[in-house]
Amino acid sequence: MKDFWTRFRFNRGAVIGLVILAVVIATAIAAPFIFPTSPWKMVQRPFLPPLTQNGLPLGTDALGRDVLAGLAHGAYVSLLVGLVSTVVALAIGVPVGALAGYFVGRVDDALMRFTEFFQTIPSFALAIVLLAIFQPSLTFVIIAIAIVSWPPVARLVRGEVLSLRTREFVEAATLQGLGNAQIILRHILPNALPPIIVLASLMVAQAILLESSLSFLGLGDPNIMSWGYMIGAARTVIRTAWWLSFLPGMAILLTVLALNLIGEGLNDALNPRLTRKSE
Amino acid sequence: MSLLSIRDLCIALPEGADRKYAAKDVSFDLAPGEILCIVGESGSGKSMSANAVMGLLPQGVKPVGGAITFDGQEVLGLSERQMQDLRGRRISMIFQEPLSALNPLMRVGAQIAEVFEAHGELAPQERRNRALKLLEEVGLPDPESAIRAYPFQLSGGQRQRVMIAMALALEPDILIADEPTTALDVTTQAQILKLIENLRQSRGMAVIFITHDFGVVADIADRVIVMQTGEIVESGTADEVLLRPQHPYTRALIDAIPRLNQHDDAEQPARTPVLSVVGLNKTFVVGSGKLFGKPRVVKAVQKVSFELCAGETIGIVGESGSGKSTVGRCLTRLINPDEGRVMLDGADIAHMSGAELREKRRSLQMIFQDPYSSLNPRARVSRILTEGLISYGTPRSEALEKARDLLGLVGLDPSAMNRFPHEFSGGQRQRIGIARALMLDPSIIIADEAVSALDVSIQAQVLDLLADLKTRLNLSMLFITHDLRVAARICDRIIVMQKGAIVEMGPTGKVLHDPDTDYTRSLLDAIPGQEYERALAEAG
Amino acid sequence: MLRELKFAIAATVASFVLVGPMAAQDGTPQQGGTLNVVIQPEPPGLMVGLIQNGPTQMVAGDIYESLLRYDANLQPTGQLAESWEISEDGKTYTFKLRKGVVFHDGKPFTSADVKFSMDKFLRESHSRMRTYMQHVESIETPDDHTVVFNLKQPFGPFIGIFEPGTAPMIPKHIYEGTDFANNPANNTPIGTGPFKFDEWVKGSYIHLVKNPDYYMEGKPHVDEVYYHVIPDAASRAVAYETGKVDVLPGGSIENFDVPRIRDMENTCITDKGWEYFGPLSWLWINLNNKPLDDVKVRQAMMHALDREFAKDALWNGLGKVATGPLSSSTRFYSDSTPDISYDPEKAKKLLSESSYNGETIRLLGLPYGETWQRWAEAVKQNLTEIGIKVEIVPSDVAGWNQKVSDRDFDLAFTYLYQYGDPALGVSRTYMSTNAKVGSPWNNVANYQNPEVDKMFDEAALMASPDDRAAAYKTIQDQIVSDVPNLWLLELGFPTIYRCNIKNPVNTAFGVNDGFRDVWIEKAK
Amino acid sequence: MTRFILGRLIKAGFILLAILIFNFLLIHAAPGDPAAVMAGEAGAADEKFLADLRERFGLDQPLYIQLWTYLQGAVQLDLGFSYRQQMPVAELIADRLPATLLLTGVAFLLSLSLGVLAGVAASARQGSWGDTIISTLALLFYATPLFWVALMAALVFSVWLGWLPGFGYSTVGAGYTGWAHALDVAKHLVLPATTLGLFFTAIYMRMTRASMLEVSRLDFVKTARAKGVKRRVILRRHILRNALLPVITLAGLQAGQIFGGAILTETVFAWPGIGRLMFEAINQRDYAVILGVFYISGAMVLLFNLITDVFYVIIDPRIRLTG
Repeated sequence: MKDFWTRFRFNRGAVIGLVILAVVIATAIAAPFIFPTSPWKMVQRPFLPPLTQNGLPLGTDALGRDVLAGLAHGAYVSLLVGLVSTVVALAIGVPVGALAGYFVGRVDDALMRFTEFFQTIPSFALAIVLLAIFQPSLTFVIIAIAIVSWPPVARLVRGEVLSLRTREFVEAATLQGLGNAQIILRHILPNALPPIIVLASLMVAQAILLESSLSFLGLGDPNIMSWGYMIGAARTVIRTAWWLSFLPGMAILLTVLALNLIGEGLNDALNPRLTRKSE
Repeated sequence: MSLLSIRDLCIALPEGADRKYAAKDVSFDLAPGEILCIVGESGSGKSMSANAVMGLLPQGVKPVGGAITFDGQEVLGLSERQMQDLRGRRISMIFQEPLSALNPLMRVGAQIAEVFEAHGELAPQERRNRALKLLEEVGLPDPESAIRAYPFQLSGGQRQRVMIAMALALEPDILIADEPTTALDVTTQAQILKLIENLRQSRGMAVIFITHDFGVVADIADRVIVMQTGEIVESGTADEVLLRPQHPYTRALIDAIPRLNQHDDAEQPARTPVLSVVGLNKTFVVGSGKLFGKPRVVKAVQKVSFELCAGETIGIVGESGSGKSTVGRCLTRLINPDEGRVMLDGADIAHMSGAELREKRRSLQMIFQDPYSSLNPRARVSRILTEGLISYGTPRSEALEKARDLLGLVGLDPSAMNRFPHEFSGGQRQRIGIARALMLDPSIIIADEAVSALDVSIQAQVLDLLADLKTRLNLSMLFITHDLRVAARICDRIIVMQKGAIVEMGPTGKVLHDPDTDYTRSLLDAIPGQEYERALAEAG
Repeated sequence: MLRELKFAIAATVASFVLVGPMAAQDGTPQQGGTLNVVIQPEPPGLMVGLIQNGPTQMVAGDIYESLLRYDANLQPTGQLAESWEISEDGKTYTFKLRKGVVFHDGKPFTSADVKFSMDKFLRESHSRMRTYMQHVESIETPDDHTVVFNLKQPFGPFIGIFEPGTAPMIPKHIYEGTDFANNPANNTPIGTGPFKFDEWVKGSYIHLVKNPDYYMEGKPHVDEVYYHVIPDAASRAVAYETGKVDVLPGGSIENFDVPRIRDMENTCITDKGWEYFGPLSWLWINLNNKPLDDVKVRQAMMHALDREFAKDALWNGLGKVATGPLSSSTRFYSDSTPDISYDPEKAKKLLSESSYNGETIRLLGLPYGETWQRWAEAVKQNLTEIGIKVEIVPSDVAGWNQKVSDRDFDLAFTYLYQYGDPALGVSRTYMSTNAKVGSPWNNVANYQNPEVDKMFDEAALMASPDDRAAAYKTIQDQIVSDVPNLWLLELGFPTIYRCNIKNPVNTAFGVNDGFRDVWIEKAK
Repeated sequence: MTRFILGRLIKAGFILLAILIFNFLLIHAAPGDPAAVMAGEAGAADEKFLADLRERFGLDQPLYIQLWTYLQGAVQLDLGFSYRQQMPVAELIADRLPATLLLTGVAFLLSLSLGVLAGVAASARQGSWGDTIISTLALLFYATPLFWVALMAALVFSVWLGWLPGFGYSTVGAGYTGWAHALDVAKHLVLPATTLGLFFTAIYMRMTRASMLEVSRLDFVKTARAKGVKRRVILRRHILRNALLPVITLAGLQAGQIFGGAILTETVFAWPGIGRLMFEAINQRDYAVILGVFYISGAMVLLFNLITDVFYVIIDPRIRLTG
């Protein structure tokens, strides 16, 4: 663990990412306290440019709502969607991959064909359809994102398991009389963890992007102030109030960037073999 | 005057390595046409010095002191361009793993021709002809097709020959061979060694031969350098070093070599069979991955039958692909045999499944080859040892108790219990592996290449341990190995396998000293360092 | 503080003058030029007899014609009919047709075509016409240029239906005896209008060219019309700015963009041209659901809505705040209905007296773009302020239709056309006879008031306009005091165009009436 | 080789079929009766009107019959009829497909070539400032929301600078022909293609760089050096060729992604492709079109995977000669 940290810290980008993310998380948590009134409250004249009014550093949007408040509350949503959907995706992908990889042959075939469908269908289009079917509430946004993002997990896990299951310590475990469940859970998955963690961190980023794209197209939960929504809403006024699209965009960019940086850091730290700066 | 002379060479390792220098104050000379062997165990820095000569040290590892003079020219100072000119033309090199050492996407011919191209020699079509000649010279069957082949289509030995052909292309003054035969079967090894020897004579080329195998050294070396943890502990002519070693380390190494004739031929008392294998068959179907891809059928095990008696050790020897490991895995049902019976005290475990199998299999445990991959890197030793017993219903405390005892038995400190595998050396890990196998008090141990991955010295210790345990616990053992010396050391009987079938089976002495089949004989003849062994024997 | 921001907006709104069509009339028409118009969404087809949605009507207005046109005050003027007269009892309508009118394929246009269109084609495939034609006993064609409609009983609104979107004149010789819906000719529409269909590149543009044999001297003035399909509001704005299009019909750009575009060089804007449709927006209230069946709750909500703000912030101050079920341009509109203006205090008071206790009200937004989303958000906020819990239910067009048809909502945005006459566009949404579940355009609120039903029935069949006016006055008062819907705005859809384009809008149908009189003034 | 391709084709066929059924059921599970939607567009409706529509488009049939008829049609590329657009879906898609293929194709080639070049450049000088810059840029592209870049690009280059057309496929009514037309389209293509390509450029760059470094550590590279081969040659002949394999695999997997990206890009830039068709169709519950687009895009992706597979096989003898 200690050398994990030393290796992680060795990657400057990762540290920067960690700092940014920390800030975002802090904002997300603090939002309800800093901006107790709902971000939907119309507090001032519409289209107030940033830095023109005390108390409204980032100005107001088309309905005179506080942009800063929106961003703060949006941070919460983005992170929530990112994390939860990733967890759900893992919950689908890891078992599928593990089973496919461990019980090779028919099971593997069946599961992998199944995965292939989901990979062949353009995932973004699928997400849209799913949201059109279940009407877009936060829950379904999350589910939809999870459904389109689990296949890579399954593939990764399968690959890892496939290579691990023939390792001698797994054979040993079998001879020691352990059951399949025990072997998968206690011997194989723990060793497949590092790449999964790395992938997960990147998936959170992708999920946030996906969420924003969806609410940008108006497929987000309309009762929730998210960054994607803010851009989508501001898009039509991009000419008169470009900052309304610009600011949330930057927010997304920074958050996703942070997550990617962290992902790379984790990669360097957890999979030294593939490390980028390996001398 | 010497062709190559190295003086006080120091090679520094990057920050955070286990030691400061890969090689320290290394000095030696190489005369034209002589074969110099650098011997040492893994991590002794033997190949670093050689790589330094080629200027091919891994990133971060760099020479910090000393001098390398080649043909009167100082090498260390040279620019990359100058080095490029040197490499391949004056000094060339071959490596341990011939498969990974060849570009998988280029035809053999092209890779050889590339040498000429790199040094602007010959016209393109000329190059091909020369490549052809070279392949002939290194004794590749049917060079015409070989030149058009891709590396993966050749056997290990053929690949190494290709490597050599490449190295010889421009008739260099020095050939550096870095463990060139370690990855090969004995017979192939013998051929390659002969080839190198011949070339040396026909071309008067000097060779730096890096190896860990004293047998090999004894067969080809003119002069020997013994290295330990980056320093030269002894050097001299082959005879001096091998027959009259001065340094204790060298002596230890030489003593550790298992001797072919070092086994008791005491007539075995009649014993009761604990395991009898009848007509075991296993065929693998490979390459059937894709639709229509014509599947290749590999008969891994064919009609294998034998009996293992209580307290007996049978060695199964054979070259890679002979199916010896498959047999072991079939017995333990890690692989399910297609046909045949495996009778374990009265019951046929070949066709059991579920709880029944699990119950029976208790008494059949394995020791694995690779001490690194045979222990779960994320589990503490305590868990590795106890979980099996616990899963069979033994109370935790009891299991822990037993684990501690066994650790003691295999010569490890009980404090090992709550440490992780990576905190141990290879030998220690193998001991943990052995302890694990013993946890369920099996009656039969199957050791699959259990010592092949270890350095000689460690190898000796582990073999002793196994022999000792076997007698103490009255175990029966199936010892699978490619190394006849090792087999000789601890086996009562030996089974020789080839292409999945048993070609010969009998008491160790018989099989080793007057085998019935040519195949066995060829195997025996191929074992390096036999005269040397006799010489040693005479020297006492 | 809200006050202050009102002024601010009011100021910006006052700062520009609406350029009325009259202003554009002056000057002598110049010939030639290309007219680039935005159209959205891409129409499903151009055969207006089969499809009557907005974009189809817009293009069809150039290709097809009807017997009459209607000026800004909905007074009929001649088109294919030179003259017409209505009998005393209001049961016989006689039209004299223009002579020498030919379809785009050269075949002459005669009374036979009129009879075929009204009696056969439209009865069969035009749902709105079907209901109107129920009043028609028979159609006679004494000669090629005379058509006589005999009605079962007087039907006041009848004179108001002869416009291309409702009663297009369809070539008998092409459609008679065919399967109208699948007649290949639908893809190359043939009418009598000033422009001919040339080509339609799906997803890109529709191209019309001048009809050389048009029966009105010197018209049309422009050589060709391009309708550009640009799916995205922002891009449509860009299109106008970069000069790719010159006319932005109402609703083709987001309202938020209007001010910027409006303030551009050589740009004129008008909200005229919608008098006939009189688009009126409101929130359906699902009267089947508690506590919405309580009139106090409804009144509370009505007073909670800051519609002035919506008009200024979302509609650039265009349009009017609605005072009741009729829009002010519709016939028989009464401006003296009970007060329903913004008054949060009163709203709170009413709510406290009402049976509302904390239920969450589901607000179904209209999936027609930004403005409507924002509006839903604003309404939600308004209602929240007086203490009503609101949850916005998102949906796409399909979902919206479904939910409204199935009455699966508490409040639902909508806006409907009134077609100039309460009997055509208003009664349908308030009569109990029309409250059947299954359609999103009938009496969705399920408003049940026998009185109102009765009066609507009578008013429709009165011969004398004055009697009708009186009847509709009482109806309006009654409905407003019942608050079955929350009326929002008479939508003002601005038509934006380059000022050197003259007469883009000069009837009650605006651009939907085609560009017969449009001419482009060359830059000097 | 042909065998291999044949096999892949058959497999692809099955996947397509499954996708068809899957999508059909999925989309029919959606709320919103198409007839009602259409009536909605007609601006009015009565029962008869709706009934007519339902009948005309077989919406009154039981689901499995609709599925069966659809499948039958789909096999002979009859993807049904779009009541919304009054056109056979196949035609609709055929109309829009070229635009999308052009957009995605260009974006793909752009990103792949750019990505690989940048990746090679970066890995060749690992740790240098050039490497840092390239890697950082890649990270940025990788993290920017596609639609946002699109918006900003349109704002800056089309609106503020006025360098490039901000939307559309070609200047309408300009009546260009031949090269003039091509040039015009190219102009319109610049913004959409680049914005769509950015993200993928980043991916390929990162992949290339990583795998170049990976390969450069392999033994045969050392061999090549031991032969005295020049650095540049080693880079090109030994490292790059081997490093490309994973990149190709990735590229294959990305096909679907690019297509999804096209939906966003096409809506922002009003590019008349099937991505936009798709989004409109979903808003309209135009089952036929949605299914059609899914079908075609699925087919495209499969085809694309096949191509990359074949390409892979051509480069890698191990598969070619044992497959």
